[in-house]
Amino acid sequence: MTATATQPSSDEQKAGAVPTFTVTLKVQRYNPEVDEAPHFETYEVTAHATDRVLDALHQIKWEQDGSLTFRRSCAHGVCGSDAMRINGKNRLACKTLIKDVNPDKPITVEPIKGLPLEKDLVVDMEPFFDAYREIQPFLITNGHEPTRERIQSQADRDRFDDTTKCILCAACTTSCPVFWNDGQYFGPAAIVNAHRFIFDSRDDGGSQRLEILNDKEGVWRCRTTFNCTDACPRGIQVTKAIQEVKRALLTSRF
Amino acid sequence: MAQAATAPKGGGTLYRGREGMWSWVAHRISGLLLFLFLFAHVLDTALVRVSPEAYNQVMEAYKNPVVGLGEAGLVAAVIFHALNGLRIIAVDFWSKGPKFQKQMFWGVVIGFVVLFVPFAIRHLTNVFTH
Amino acid sequence: MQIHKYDVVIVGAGGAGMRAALESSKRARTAVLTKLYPTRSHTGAAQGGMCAALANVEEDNWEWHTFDTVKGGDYLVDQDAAEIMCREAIDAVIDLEKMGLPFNRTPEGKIDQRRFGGHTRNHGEAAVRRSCFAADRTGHMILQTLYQNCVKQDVEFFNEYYVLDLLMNTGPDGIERTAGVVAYELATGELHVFQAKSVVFATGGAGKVFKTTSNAHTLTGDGMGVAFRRGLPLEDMEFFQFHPTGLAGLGILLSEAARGEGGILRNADGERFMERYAPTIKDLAPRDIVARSMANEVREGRGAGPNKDYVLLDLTHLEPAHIDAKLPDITEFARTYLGVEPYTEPVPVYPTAHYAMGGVPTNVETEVLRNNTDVVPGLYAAGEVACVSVHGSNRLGTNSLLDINVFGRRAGIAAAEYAVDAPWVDLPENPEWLVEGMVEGIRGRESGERVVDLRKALQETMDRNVQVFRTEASMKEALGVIEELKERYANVVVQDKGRRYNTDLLEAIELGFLIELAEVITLGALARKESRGGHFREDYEARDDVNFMRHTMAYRPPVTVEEESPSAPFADEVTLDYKAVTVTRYQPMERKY
Amino acid sequence: MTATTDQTATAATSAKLSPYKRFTPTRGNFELWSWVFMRASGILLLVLVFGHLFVNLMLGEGIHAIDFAFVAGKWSSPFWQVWDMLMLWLGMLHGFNGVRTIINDYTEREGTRWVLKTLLVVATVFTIVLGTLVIFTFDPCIDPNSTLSVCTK
Ligand SMILES: Cc1cc2nc3c(=O)[nH]c(=O)nc-3n(C[C@H](O)[C@H](O)[C@H](O)COP(=O)(O)OP(=O)(O)OC[C@H]3O[C@@H](n4cnc5c(N)ncnc54)[C@H](O)[C@@H]3O)c2cc1C
Ligand code: HEM
Ligand code: SF4
Ligand code: F3S
Ligand code: FES
Repeated sequence: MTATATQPSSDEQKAGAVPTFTVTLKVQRYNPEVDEAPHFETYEVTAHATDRVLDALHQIKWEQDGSLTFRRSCAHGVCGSDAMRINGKNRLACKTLIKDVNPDKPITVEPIKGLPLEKDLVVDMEPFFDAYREIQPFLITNGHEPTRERIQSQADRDRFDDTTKCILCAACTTSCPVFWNDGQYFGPAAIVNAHRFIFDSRDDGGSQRLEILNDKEGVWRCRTTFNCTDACPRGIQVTKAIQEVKRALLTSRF
Repeated sequence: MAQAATAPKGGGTLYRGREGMWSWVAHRISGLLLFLFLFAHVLDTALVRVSPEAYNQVMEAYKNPVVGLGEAGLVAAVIFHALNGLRIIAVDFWSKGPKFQKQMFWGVVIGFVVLFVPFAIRHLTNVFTH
Repeated sequence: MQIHKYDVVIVGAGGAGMRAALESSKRARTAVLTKLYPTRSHTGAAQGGMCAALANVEEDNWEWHTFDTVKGGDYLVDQDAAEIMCREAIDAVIDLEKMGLPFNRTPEGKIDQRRFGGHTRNHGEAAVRRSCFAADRTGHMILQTLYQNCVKQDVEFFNEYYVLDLLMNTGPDGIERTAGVVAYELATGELHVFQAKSVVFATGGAGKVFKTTSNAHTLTGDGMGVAFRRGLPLEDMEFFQFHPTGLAGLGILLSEAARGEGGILRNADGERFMERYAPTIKDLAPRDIVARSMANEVREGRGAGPNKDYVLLDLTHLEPAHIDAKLPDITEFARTYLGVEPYTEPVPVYPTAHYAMGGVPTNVETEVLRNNTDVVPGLYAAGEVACVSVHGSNRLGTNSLLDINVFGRRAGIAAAEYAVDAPWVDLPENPEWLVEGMVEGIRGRESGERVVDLRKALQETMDRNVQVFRTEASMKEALGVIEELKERYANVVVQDKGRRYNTDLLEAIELGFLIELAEVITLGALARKESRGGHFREDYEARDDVNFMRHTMAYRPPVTVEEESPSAPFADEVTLDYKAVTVTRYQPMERKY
Repeated sequence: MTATTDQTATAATSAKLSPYKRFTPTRGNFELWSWVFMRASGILLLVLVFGHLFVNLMLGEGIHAIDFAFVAGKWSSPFWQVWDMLMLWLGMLHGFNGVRTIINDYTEREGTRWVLKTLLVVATVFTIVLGTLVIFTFDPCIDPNSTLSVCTK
C-alpha cells in the first residue's frame, strides 16, 4: 500500500524538491488571564521554501506552544481570518511566504493595530463590523421589483467590480494611521463596501450612503496615506475608491 | 463591549508604511512647523509697528548661523509641503492620481532637490560669509 | 452557563445557514450561531458558478438539468429532490440577483452563463451554458450578498459560538422533539444553552478528515458529528469527491481549465502518464479517472518531489500570454503558495478531498430523518452537512452553490413555520452535561497525547487508504488506525487551560468529530462492494445496481448520561442500514460521456 | 467655528463606555468644505508663498537685505500689501484647519481637545488681527528722522 515510503532512492532531490531551513519568529503574546501587557516571545521552526507564515504559526501552536492563539480558516487568502502584522506590515498570514519576508532575520508577528486586543494575535472585530454595518452595505431599491433579473450593462457592472472583491479582513482599516488614533474613523473597509453599492447602477441608496460618509468621521478623515491600498490582500485600489467617493460627494454624481 | 475599552490595543513595533505613509508624516510635520513659524513670523514682523530700531534689532539678532540654518529648514519644509500638497491634490482630483502616487512622490523628492539645493547654497553662503 | 430562548436557531452561517436565516427571521425569532464570522465561511472559496437553466444565452430547461444531476450522481440521486432543486434553481438565481449579487452580464445586460463539466443540453447531446457566475468568485459574492441581506434584515448572529451538542426531549404531546443546542463561546469559554423550537443545521463539510483537501481548517464536520452522537443517522458518508488538481501538499484547488487549456500531467520521469490510462482523451478524461490515475502513479513510486508524493501539471509549453489570459488563478496560486513559476516550471498537484456528498439525511422539506421514514420534529439540515440527496455518489460542479440556496431557503421557511405552531419542549435536565464533560475532561487532563499527532495519523491513514483508491485491505488498515485513535483520544491533552479564546481546546474537540466521521466513512466504503461515482473499489471495479443501488445509513447508539468519560464520546459500534433511492423518471444507465 | 466638533455631554459619556461607537452623527458639509478649502488655499498659497520667498530671499542680497527699510519699501505698494494680507489670511486659515485636524487625530480626551482647540482659535484670531493691522496701519515714517525715500518725498 505504501510503496512511496519503502523506496528510498538516490534521485530524491529531483524536480520540485523543497529544501528546509530554520527561521525564528518573534510573536507578540498576550494572555488576558495572566499578562499585564503584551510581550514578545521567540520561537524557532523548521520551514520549507513553500511554507507560509500561517504554517509556521501552526507549527508553533501544534508542536511547541498550544496556547498560541490566532484566527484562520481557508488557508488560501479568501476568508479574511488571519490578517496580522508581519514584519511591521499588515498581511494575511496564509498568503505570505516565509521566504518572501526575509527569513534570515527573525520575523516579527503582531496583531493588527487599532482594535482592542483580546489574546495573542486575536483582536475584537466588532468595532470593525460595526463600521461596515453603518454604511448600509446592502442593495437599496425604489419602485417595485422586476419579475426577472434587473438588467445591467457590462460597463455598469465593471464600474464597481474592484470593490466587490473585499473579504472584510480588516488589513486596510487597521493599517490606517487615522484609524489607529481613536478608532472613530469609519475606516477604508467600510468605505470600500459603500463604494461597491454607491456605484452599482441597480442601487438607489447612493445619496443616503454618501450622507453617512459625509460625517466628520467619514471619508474626509482619510489623509491619503495609502497604507490601506498597500495592505489589501485582494489588490483592491482602496484609496482610489475612497477618492471616488469624495468626488461623488463634491459633485453629487455617481 | 464594555471590556473592550480597557483592553490594550497592541502597540508593538512601528508600522512599516511606504511612500504614501511617510510622505504624509512629513507633510504633517512640515505643516505644523509652518504654522508655528507663521505665528512667530507675524509677531516679529509686528515689531515694525513698534519702531524701526526694534525691528532691525530683531532682524540683526536673526543674522546668525543658528537661525540661518533654521531658516533653511523652514524653506525645506515649505518646499516639501507645497510640492507634496500638489501631489495630494493630484491624487484627489486626477483619476489616475492614486495609481501614480508613488511615482509622484519621487517626483516631489526630485522637485524638492531641484528647488532646495540652489537655494540652500545661496542662502547658506549668505549666512556664513557675512 | 447562560440560557437563551429563540423560536429558531440556525447553526452555521455559510450559504445555507444565511439563506435559511433570511427566510426564518422574517417569520419567527431567529438566532444564527456560527463558529466563524459569517463572511469567513467556506462558501466564499467557491469559484466556478451556480447552475440554473435560465436559458439566458442558449436554449435550456430544468429537466435537462435534472437529468445531468442524476447522471452525474451515478443514479444514486433521489430524483424527487433533484427535480425540486433544478426547478427552483431559476428562482434561486433571480432571488440572489434581486438581493444585489453582481453577476457577470451578457452584452444585453442579462445574467451571463458559461459551460461547466457534466452540464449538457437535451440529455447529454452537447455542453450547455448553464452556470451563472460572478467572475471567478461566485461563492464569495453569494456569501457576501447573503450576509449583506442579513445585515439589512437585522438577523441576530452569535459569532464564534461553537455548537457542540443537540438537545432533544419529549414534548407535551409525548413525541420526541428538538429542544435546542448547546454552544461554547470562544471569547469567554462560557457554555450557552439555546432553547429553540426548531434547529437548522448548516455547518458545511468535513474535508479535514483527509490530509489533502480544498476545505478550510474549520471544516471538521461538527454538525454531522453532533447529530450522529445523538443517535441520528448519517447517509452515504462513503461518497467523497476528490478533485484531481489540488496544489500538492496544500490541496488548494486549481480549476479544471488548466487541462482544458492544454496543461499536461506528468510523473517524476516526465512521462505523460495519462496516455496509458486514457489513450484517446488523455488529460481531459473525467475527474474520477484522472484522480485515480494520478494516485496510481504516486503509489507505484513514480511520483515527483522529495517524498515522491505528487505529480506535475506542466504548462511550460504554453505561451505566457496565453496562461495569463486564460489561467490567471492558477498562476497566482502556484506562485504565491508553491513559489513555482508556471511559465517555466511544472506545478506540483495531487487529488484533493473536495466535497462530502453524504451527511445528515433529510427529506425534501429539509426535515432530518431519524430512520428511513420518520423525521425528528423541529430538526432541519441544509447545505453540505445534509444529504437530501441531490448529489448521489458524485456532485456535479456548480450544484452545491445551488443546493445551499434552494435547500437553505426551504429549511428557513420550514423551520420558522414549524416554530409558529409547535409547542415549546422543556430542556432536558442538566442540558450541558455532555459538552461540559467534553470540555472539562480535555481541559482538566494534565498529560497525554498531543492533538496534532492524532490528527496527523488520522489524516494520513485516510489519505493513504480511503482516498481515490479503496480496497478491503486498505480500509481495514484505516479502521485499525481509527480504532487505535479512538482509544488514544481518551488521553488527548491540550496545553492551553485558559477560558478565553481557547482554540487549542476546540481543535481537540473538532478532532473528536473527525475521528468519529472517518470511521463512518470507512465503514460505509468497506460495506459498499462496488464502484460508483466518488467511491472506487479496486476490488470491485464495476457499479452494482442489483445490490448497491441504495443509500447507506449509518447509526450508533446515542451518548447517554451514564457515560463515564464524555470527553471521548465515541460509539463502541456503528451499524449500517440501507435506504431505497427515489427514482422518478430516469432509470439507471451506464454513465459515459 | 468648530460647529462639527462640538459634542454633547451625553455623547461624550457614551463614547467613554465604548471608544469605537461613533459620536452622534454629524450633518452638514463642514468637513467637505474644509477639505475643499485646504486644496484651494493650498494652490493659492503656493503662488503667494513662493512669490514672497523669491522676492525676499532670492532677489538682491537674500535674507541679509531684510530690514526695516526693506519692509517699508515693500508695503508702500498696495500690491504687496494685498499680497501679504492674502498670504496671511489664507496661510493662517489653512494652517488653522490643518492643526485642527491634527488635534482631532491625536487627542483622546474631550478636555484636552477643548483646551487645545481654544488655544488654536485664540492664536489664529490674534495673529490674523495683529498681522492685518500691521500691514494696513503700517507707517514707514514712524521715525520722524527717517531717511527712507517714501518719507522724504
Ligand atoms: C475550493 C472550493 C471550490 C468550490 N467551488 C464550487 C463551485 O464552483 N460551485 C459549487 O456549486 N460548489 C463549489 N464548492 C462547494 C461549495 O462551495 C460548498 O459545498 C458550499 O459552499 C457549502 O456551504 P454550506 O453553507 O453548507 O457550508 P459552509 O459555507 O462551509 O458554512 C459552514 C458554516 O457552519 C459554521 N459551523 C461549522 N461548524 C459549526 C459549529 N460546530 N458550531 C457553529 N457553527 C459551525 C461555520 O462557521 C460556517 O458558517 C466548492 C468548494 C470548495 C472547497
Ligand atoms: C505652500 C503651499 C501649500 C500647499 C500647496 C499646501 C497644501 C496642503 C494640502 C493639500 C493639505 C491637505 C492635506 C490633506 O488633507 O491630507 C495641507 C495640509 C496642511 N497644511 Fe498646507 N499647504 C501649503 C502651505 C501651508 C502653510 C503655509 C501652512 C502653515 C501655516 C500649512 C499648514 C498645513 C497643515 C498644518 C496641514 C495639515 C496636515 C495634516 O492634516 O496632515 N500649509 N496643505
Ligand atoms: S478592502 Fe482589502 S484589506 Fe480592506 S477589508 Fe477588504 S479585502 Fe481586506
Ligand atoms: S490608510 Fe487611511 S488615510 Fe486614507 S488612504 Fe487609506 S484610509
Ligand atoms: S486563513 Fe482565510 S484568509 Fe488566511
